[in-house]
Amino acid sequence: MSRRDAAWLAEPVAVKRVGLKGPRAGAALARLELAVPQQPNTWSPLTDSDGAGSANVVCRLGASEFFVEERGDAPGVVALEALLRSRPAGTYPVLREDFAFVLGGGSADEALAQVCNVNFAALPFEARPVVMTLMIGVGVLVLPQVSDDDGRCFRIWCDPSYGAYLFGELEEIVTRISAGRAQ
Amino acid sequence: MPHRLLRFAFARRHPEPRMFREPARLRDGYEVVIIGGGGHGLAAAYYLARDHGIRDIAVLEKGYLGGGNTARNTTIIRSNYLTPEGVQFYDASMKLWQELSTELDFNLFFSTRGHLTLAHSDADLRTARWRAEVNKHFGVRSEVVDAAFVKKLVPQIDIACGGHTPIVGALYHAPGAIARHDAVAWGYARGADRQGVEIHQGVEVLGLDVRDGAMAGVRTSRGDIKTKKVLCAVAGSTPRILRMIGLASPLAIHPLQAMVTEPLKPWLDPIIVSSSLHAYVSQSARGELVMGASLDPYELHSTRSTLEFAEGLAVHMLDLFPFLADVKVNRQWAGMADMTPDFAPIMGTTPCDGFFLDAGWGTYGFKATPICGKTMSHTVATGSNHPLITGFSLGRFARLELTGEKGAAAVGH
Amino acid sequence: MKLITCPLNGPRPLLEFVCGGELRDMPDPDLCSDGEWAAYLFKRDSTPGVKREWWCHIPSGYWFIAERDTAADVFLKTYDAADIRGAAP
Amino acid sequence: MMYRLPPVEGEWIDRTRELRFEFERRAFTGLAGDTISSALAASGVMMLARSFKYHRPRGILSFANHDANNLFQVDGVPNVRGDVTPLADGMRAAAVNTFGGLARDRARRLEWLARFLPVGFYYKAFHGRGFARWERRIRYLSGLGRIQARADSQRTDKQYRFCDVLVIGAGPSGLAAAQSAADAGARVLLVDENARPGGSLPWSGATGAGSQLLDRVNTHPNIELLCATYAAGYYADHWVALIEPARMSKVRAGAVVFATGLIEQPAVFRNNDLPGVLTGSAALRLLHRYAIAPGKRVAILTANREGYELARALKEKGVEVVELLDLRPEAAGDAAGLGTLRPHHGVVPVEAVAGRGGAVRALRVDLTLETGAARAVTLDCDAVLMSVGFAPASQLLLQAGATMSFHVASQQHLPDVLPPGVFAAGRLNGVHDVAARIADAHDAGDAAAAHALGQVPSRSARPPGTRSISHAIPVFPHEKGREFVDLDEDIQVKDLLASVQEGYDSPELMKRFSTLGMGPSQGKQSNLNGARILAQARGKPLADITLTTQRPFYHPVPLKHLAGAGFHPERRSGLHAAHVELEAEWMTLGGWRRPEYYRRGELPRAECIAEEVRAVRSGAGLIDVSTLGKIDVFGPDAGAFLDRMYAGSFSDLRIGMSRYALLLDEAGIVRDDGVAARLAEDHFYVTTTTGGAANVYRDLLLWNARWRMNVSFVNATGHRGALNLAGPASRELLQPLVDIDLSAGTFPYLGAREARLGDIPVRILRVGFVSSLGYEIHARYQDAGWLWKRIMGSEKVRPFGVEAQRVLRLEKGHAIVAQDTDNLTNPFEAGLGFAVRMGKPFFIGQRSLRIHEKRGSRQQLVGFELDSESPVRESHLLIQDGAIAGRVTSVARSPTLGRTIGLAMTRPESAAPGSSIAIRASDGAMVPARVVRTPFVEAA
Repeated sequence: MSRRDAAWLAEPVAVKRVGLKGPRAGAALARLELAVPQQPNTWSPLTDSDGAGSANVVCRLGASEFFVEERGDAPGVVALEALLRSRPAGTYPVLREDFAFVLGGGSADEALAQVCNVNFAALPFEARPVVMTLMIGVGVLVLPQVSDDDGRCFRIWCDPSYGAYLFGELEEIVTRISAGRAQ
Repeated sequence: MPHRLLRFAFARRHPEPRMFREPARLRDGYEVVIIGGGGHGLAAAYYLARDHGIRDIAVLEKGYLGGGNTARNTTIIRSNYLTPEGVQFYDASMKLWQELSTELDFNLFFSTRGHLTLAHSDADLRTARWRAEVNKHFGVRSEVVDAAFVKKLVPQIDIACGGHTPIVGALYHAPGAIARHDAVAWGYARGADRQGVEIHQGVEVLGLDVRDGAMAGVRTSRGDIKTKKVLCAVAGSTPRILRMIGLASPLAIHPLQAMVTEPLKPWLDPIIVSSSLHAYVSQSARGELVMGASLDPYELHSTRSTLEFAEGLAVHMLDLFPFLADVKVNRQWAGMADMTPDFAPIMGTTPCDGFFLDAGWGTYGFKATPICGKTMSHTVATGSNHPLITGFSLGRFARLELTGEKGAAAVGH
Repeated sequence: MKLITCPLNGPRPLLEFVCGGELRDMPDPDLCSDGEWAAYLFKRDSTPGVKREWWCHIPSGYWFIAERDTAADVFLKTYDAADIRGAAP
Repeated sequence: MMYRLPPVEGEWIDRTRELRFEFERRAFTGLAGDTISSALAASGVMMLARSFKYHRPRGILSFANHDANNLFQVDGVPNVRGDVTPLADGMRAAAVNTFGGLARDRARRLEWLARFLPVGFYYKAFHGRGFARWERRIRYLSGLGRIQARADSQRTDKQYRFCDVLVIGAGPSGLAAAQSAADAGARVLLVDENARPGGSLPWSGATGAGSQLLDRVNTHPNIELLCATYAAGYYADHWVALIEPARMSKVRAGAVVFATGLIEQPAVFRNNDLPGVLTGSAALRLLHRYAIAPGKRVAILTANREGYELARALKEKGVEVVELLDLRPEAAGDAAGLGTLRPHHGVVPVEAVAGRGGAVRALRVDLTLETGAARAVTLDCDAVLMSVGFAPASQLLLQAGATMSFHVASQQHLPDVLPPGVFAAGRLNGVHDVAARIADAHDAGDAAAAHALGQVPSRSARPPGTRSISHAIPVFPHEKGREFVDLDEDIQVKDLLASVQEGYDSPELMKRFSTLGMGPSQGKQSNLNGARILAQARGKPLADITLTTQRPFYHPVPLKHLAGAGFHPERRSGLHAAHVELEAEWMTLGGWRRPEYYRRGELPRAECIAEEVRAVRSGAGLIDVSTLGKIDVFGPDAGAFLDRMYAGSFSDLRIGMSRYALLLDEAGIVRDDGVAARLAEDHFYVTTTTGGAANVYRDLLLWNARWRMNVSFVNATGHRGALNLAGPASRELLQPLVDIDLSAGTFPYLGAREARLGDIPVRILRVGFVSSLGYEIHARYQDAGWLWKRIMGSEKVRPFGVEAQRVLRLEKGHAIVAQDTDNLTNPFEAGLGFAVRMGKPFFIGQRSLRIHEKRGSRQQLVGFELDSESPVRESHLLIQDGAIAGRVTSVARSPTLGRTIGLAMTRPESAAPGSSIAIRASDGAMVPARVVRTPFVEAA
């Protein structure tokens, strides 16, 4: 059973996260020379140096809300937090304590098809969509990506109080699928 | 073998006459016109003739007899409501139900089963006790029971409810019953017909004539009728009729869905309702499990079915009865429920003289059929509201004096 | 399950939405009579036809306006509340 | 007597694998690939079931899951469909609905009573005194399978599927439609309820073209084929429920092609229900898929070319066809290749004759028309195959909103108007010759693909279905009856005529009165003949009879497939682990797992709760209040917005202070409450009740979508944890941990600060819900656990749960929305007038409150005390002059006061402190109580 045809779940480690919204939130990002996704419900790599498969992302949720996740020392997030502390007008902090995880593997779509009524297979990955939807009753944010090992993977965020439930159910499903593949 | 069946054995031809005639044409005037040939309309016609001597009546049905919510409801009969108005009203109905098969000489399969409203939380129990206390106050048999009682009454039930929302007790209403819904319409229709009432199927009402604030006539797809008294008993179609005389109401129309399994040998006697899980089930005389849930969440004038309804209800059925996993659902259907903001009906006189309303029956109209016939016939005959329905007047909304049955009726089948 | 085209999130199953009721103009509370106010609270035109309603896409908390045929069970169009004037009356 | 033939090309069975199974306690063997019914047929078992009402012997009829004559109880599972359920090794099957076994079913005597039991008999007897007893008997006799109360819940998964074109049915038409749709670039999902694709191909006379189609479909990259999968229901926007062997999947299609074909209809004559009397297509399925001969001496009753093809097919396989009986008076030139077999014409079936064991042994027919002289003959045969007509399998098509009407020329209902994206193909369109079917289906496939891919679909005009393959009315009444129209429900011709006579003379009324079509197969083989009989009885053309509504499901669906895994979302606070450590007793509240109380060794529940209360009153207690709704309201208009939204006034609130926030609905009814703290000029932090959190947040968004004020909302409910440290000692405990001065002067009651606890950023609200001195500490979800441990570090602090909190807040006289208030309570009645600023320009509910004010309160929430120990409970009624005067909304024994205290809704006239009220306990005993001022407990 190879990593490619099975499905796998992973919890990202050492990531920093910050959210902001308000009429001037986009401007705040730009001021720090961080990427500002032009379309609502799309994402961009945090900086030019970050690739398409990068874990450093800026998501635009609707018109005026943004959400940044960054690995390691996360200079971008740190700078943004500092900026938000200075309470710039029209830009407000959004507490992002999300439970975050990544679903990947060749059978990731199959796993998603058991918990979510969005046709991810048909999404134009190149357009960098961000999907706000429901997964077995829980509101989630899904970011489909082509991961570094060139497989498709899905970054998923949800309200932390639902984390144990959602992750637990998905683990069961992924195990069932992988077992099925193994046979 | 009851002797009543002997005549069938020895008759050369099938010995039964038509149960209700098929009048050739509409006459151009009637003392009373009843719009809606469902249980309520037919019962009103029956009691108008029987109790008030009014026989010059036309019942107009757009489709076929009892083809609306009478034919679509899940036939649960109970009187364990929350408000004094509700409890007294439905208790009077229950008393009529218990004698109705004999009264109509037609077997309605009125079957006393006992009715359990399961409680899964303190809040559920509080509501259960509130209902029980009000019920007892008016002499209605209801009591709060514990989980052990529930288990004893329905040994197959999973008290832990799959570990998600354990059953902590219930409101037990011993008189709770079910009946054969179609038979109720047919029984009343036959009774009314035999007293001279005209029942017209396939006749649609196109307009109402009002002259100086009083009812003057009805325009139909089969010609116009003069009449000074019109009773409107059309559930989901009420807004359409009201618009004809420029009346507005708080009614909102929502689909109410149900589904039924293949016949099984009898195993479930009581009617099981869970307000927390929004689900209920009873087993019909044919052996089918008749199941339902709460209203669809948005306004719609349609009887379409949805898959999500069947899925959600199945989850809750298996929470309560896991061993039903392999039992198959045969059919889904839906009716159009006319809901009021306070889950109590709208009955009686209206600003339009001679126009009487029997509406707002939401999810509880079937159980009220006999008492609606009784009280509305009184109201139509005398022109003033029957004492039992004063709490259900259309005027209460203008006064912001709602009746507050919501607590009991939310999923109160 | 019905699909609703959310102006922000695109076509999604009904399950992701909640209906916020019909768009209705509130009478001026200081000028209207008690009767007019009660009518605003409770009187509805529930005859089947095209209604303008508020709908919310739950996962994104986005409210928008839908024109829906309550007889045919069809969503005729959906648009952002900002475009309300551009919409059919 | 059926039997297994030598290998037949393309058969579905594996002759190398024998399976042993049990039927009615007798041992049998079948082959891998067999269904239960085919294995029994191969073993020569003709009688498979007893009928619903009269318990007559029944056998295979459709062999396509279209009748209820093959329902079995298999290994405890009721109503298993033998026609289609694969045989498994070790299976134990029995007929459903028998009493004492299939052979000597005691209930078979019911048939002797049949003449007493005409249609609807049960409406006309049994009522009155003895009904309960009669009902028990009737219930005992009706019903099919038995349930077995196993407790194991079976979780199956569910799958969402997506495709451009869904094709239902993989017969010649379905295969062709799928191929052309796929060639056009559409992703196609092709489903068929049979174990293998192909449908009628093997006997369609187009085996060549057919096998090509099959190859194309099997290899086409754009086509996914699902067999043994039936479409159970069509729902809005091309949403179709597919029932696979082990689960349900729900497919969203861009377009749907219905290639569902026809369902053969039985002829209606006396004893047409005997085992051995089956439809021609049933025989063809047995023959081609399972290599089973329907009998050794077969008689065919026909009215179409299909009957002659059937005869040829049987002879070809070496089955002896003894009679070919054509209902049509003239030869239609179909007789070629029948050798010595000479068809009779103008045949009128009289009755089938049962042999020992109940199966058919002869057929009596009237040949008067053919011979001129009156002549009824008895023809020996051990199988009667009926090929007299078909009905479209249009159930799903009609669910999809198509309209159909009856076409006399083809004696079939054909589609009129199809909704967008819905297409019909092949026999549904009255096209019967295989080449034409395939052509029609290719066209339908192209059109469906075009629709799904956003092009303009062009559907060329359908070839008119002229050749009739259905007899106008294959119904032959007999004075002795037993001509069954509906074999599910045991309905005879006279039953329908009696229904009409009694006034049930429209399709819906006839169905409901006679139960025609209400059985497990929903009238697939009876509705059409029923409509024909009704039309004839009313002297109307069949075209004027509107068939009854089609609803899901096409075939019944197990509850477990509908339910799937049955997910139950559950929320956990950041302190979950800490509660587990402390042996919390759990309760579920608004989807959250919450500690009801903390167990202490053997201490009983009530004592644990009382101790928690005392701990708070005497020192300090800590409770997890993370479940509270928490909303940040930002922006220049934040204050003005809250002024409009909530009953109180907030734009005048000083930074660093908070206020009780009461939310009403437009009718002025209490909806929710919480606290609104001002943390900055343009920033308020608002809490809501646990249950209200989601809806209140959504409402804020909705109202601002209307008002368009300059505010932004952040729902932090799940992202923030919150603790309430309460009790006289709370200040001294908290002070050393935080970086701000908590002294009353600088941090008064209702103060609100942003601070640090350790190096954790926190928001501290000074609240008084459960005790005069108390602090709500809000922090990030991930920090809450550490915070809890830090504060619990001191022995002086005791954790307390929801139950203790209820008692504590009651001692302080605080109402809980939705417990102490109901759907009709306005703030004045609930004693919350203090939180209402009627003077404001506008707030939600204000206008209605003006009306309430004018009318005056009808009830009042008051505190009360009992002098005695007593059994008073929440929801007990207040009684005054024998009438209901209110109810108890909260009651508890106060560990602090050693008395029972509570809140009650009462009449305004008895609301003054000192008034006495009477509470009626469950046992009817009147308990006197005194109205008292709240709070019950001042200090602490």
